[in-house]
Amino acid sequence: MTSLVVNAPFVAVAALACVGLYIMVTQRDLIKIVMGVTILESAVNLFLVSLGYRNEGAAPGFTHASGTHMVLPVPQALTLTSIVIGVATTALMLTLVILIYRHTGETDAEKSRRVKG
Amino acid sequence: MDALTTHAPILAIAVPLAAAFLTPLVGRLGAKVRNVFVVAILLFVEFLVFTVVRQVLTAGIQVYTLGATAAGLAIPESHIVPVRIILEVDGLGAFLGIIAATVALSGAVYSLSAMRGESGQDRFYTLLLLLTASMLGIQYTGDLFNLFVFLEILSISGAALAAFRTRFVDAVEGGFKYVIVSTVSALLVLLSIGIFYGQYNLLNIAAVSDAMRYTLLDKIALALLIGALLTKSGAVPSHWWVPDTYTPAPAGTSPIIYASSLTCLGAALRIVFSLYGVKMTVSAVGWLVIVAGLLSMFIGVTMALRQTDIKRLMTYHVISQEGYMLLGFGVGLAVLGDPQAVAAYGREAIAGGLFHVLNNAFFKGLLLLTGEALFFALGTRDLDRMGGMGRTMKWTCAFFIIGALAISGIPPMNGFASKLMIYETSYQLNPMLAIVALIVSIMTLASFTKVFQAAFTGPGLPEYRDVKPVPLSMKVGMGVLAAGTLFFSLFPQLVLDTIVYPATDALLNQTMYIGVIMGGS
Amino acid sequence: MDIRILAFWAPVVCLIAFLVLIAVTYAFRSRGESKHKQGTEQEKVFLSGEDMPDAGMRHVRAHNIYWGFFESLKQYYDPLIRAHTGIVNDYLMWLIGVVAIAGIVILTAGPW
Amino acid sequence: MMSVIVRTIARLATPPILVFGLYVIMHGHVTVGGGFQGGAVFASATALVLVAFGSERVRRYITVSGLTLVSCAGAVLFALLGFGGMCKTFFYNFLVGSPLFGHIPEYGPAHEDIWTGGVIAPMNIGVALNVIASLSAIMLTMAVVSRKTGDGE
Repeated sequence: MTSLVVNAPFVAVAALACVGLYIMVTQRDLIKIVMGVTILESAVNLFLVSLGYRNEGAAPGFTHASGTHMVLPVPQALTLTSIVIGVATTALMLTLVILIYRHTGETDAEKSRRVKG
Repeated sequence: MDALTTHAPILAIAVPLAAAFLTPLVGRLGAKVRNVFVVAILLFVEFLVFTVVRQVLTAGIQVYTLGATAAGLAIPESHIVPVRIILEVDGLGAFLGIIAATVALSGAVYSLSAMRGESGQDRFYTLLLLLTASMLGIQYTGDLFNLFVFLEILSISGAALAAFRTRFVDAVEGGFKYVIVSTVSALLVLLSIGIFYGQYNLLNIAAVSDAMRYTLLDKIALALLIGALLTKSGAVPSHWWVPDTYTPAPAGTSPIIYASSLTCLGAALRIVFSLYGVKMTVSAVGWLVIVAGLLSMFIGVTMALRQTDIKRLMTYHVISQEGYMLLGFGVGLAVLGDPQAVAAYGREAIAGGLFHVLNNAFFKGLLLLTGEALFFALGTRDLDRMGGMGRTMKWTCAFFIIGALAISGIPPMNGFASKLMIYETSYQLNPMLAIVALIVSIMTLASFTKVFQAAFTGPGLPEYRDVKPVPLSMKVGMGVLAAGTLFFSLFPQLVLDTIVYPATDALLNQTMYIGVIMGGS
Repeated sequence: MDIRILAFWAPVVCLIAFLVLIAVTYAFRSRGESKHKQGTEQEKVFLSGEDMPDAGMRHVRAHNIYWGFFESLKQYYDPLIRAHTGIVNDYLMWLIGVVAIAGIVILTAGPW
Repeated sequence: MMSVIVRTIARLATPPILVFGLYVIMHGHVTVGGGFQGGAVFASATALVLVAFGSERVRRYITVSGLTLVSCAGAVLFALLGFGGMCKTFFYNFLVGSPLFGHIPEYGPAHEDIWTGGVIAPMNIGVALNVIASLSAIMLTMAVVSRKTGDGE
């Protein structure tokens, strides 16, 4: 039972990653592809945050912390950085989708495609 | 001067990064001021990169610690945090740094007049400087997470540059495909970094390498890293984004995006040689890389032969030449566990691959620039509509001939020297490898003959009667790369001894890379 | 560690050989017919007495080059071109495929 | 432009959001938070105002070029603080011991002392400026772009 509780975040990570990859491969709508990338990104972020959990460690804030053992907040910092980068990539992807829509009037990956071969 | 030498690694990253954000502010003073500013910054970066190279060659691996009281204190005195965020520049990082800085400089100079008339030039130079900073960051960093951050900066700025001319639908599409593929591969890299942190509580490359036990999770992380970084460097069978993205890239950016692909290849080398090294099953990984290399070579060149879009044709050669590099590295990797074979041909194979990286950054960048120059002058990239341009665009034609001879491996040129090293060494592993490589080389020559015939020879076409030669700054940009190509052609042994062999030995000497940070050995 | 494959490769010698060859070629060329006159009928291409076609018609365009090569290798090229769909989903599928192949190879490979 | 209910709520909610964003930014080095988190909270007010009052009205007060300037200024401030540590190494915390954010807290739970953290607090401000400006610029651009696309249909 405890192993299930401990591993629950990792199961969620695997599920989210599979959902993200499935969407990216099967869905032809560009917006949905962007959504798939974002879901994969949340899976990775969840993975990093779950790695940061330490038993009986206190949050590393210098006010009103209980106990003296504080968690080294490296995974949290990584997650935050990755979220910031995610915002930038998502913004860029959505901008490009808008531009593709303006040029072709389509958001379908196959119909909006202009170059191949 | 002494302080400059100490701080050179971080300055090479921080100066273009800060300048990128200063560019819009400087741009308010006028376009001329901004252009001078950008070129001055890139010249300074070039100077810093060569300072780093000199330091690495004379004093060994350079370690620079961020936020410590002295640059060498990688491991904190209190031991609360395992290893600080560091930059660790070895021969490979210094070697690839030269490529990044030089190509960025020539690309920026080329863009000065090629971008004239485009809107939003401030943003263009911001992105260009960001791309430069991220390339140098990937090569100089000694920290896995910084590698990911710089990889993402590289993806974002590269995609935004590729899609910069938003009035063309193919530019937008190419940028979109690039950002999607590179974001997903960067996320896979981040996933494997998470796996390392979960196992070892470390993010430093040397420290993780020291603690590496090659468990099941490490194997999965290796697969993720190899898959993601090979995709980013454009190897078959996930090369699809390369032609779509490079073809519409504006002005002088296609060589810089190419240099960024080579940077990702450098990151893959760092992972495979410095992080895993002999702890993994090197023969399996080596043959994986060899097969990817052969496929890249052959499929790349056969697809290139068919293209009628001049830049698209050249970008398929990007894939094909990537195959040569991978073949060299794969041969070196496959025999990494056997010191005798490494001494006999493994080291030469890796050196050949690295020399080919250097040569390609120059002559392939030059070819991409000539393709863009034709587009600039004629307004089309379609080879079917070109002809007789050798009559009006003499400089472009000369630069094209230099690049085409070099890439096809015609004897006096540098392409021949590096390909010769790859043939000789891969022949010793398996003769079939060298035969495929030779056939691909012939087809490369054939496809560039096709470009030369279609674009430069023939009678002067009436529709292009008043085409003018390209402006001076574009000639200077191409000239820098052409001069580099000719220099490497005439003095291959000098170049090999000065920078290529140190980079090779840095890759092969994993204990040194670890020992500099972790002490001992 | 001191085996140098490029040790016998001397590009300067090669270059000098090329220059000598060019000089010899030029010497032969200068011994040729010197009665050629600029701006007369001699400059025109002789096409069995036909008039020379326009510049656009004379130039062999890019898609004609190596036509036979592609025609004979149709069986190789057709699937290859079809694989280059240009759809971003396929790109991602191949990316996952590459990771999967790498994973299978690395996981199944024994030590050494 | 949304209905009067939305606009009233937006008018009421915006000041607390801004204050909370500023709190998260300014206390980033002592409690949970920081420049990006606070900046994102702050910029969410921009999103609220954009949705409630429409991009046309917002554009009268803030422009994308002005936001670019602010964002660059934030990035330059951050970079300058990094370069400031170059007397030792890049990013060296040169403000420790100085009266400006220079107090050194004891190890373990401590009272709130906002004047700790050295360069981290000013860096948070730089990051926050950058994040606020760039997020707002992105939202403003997207709002304007999607409006134009809507008109074209």
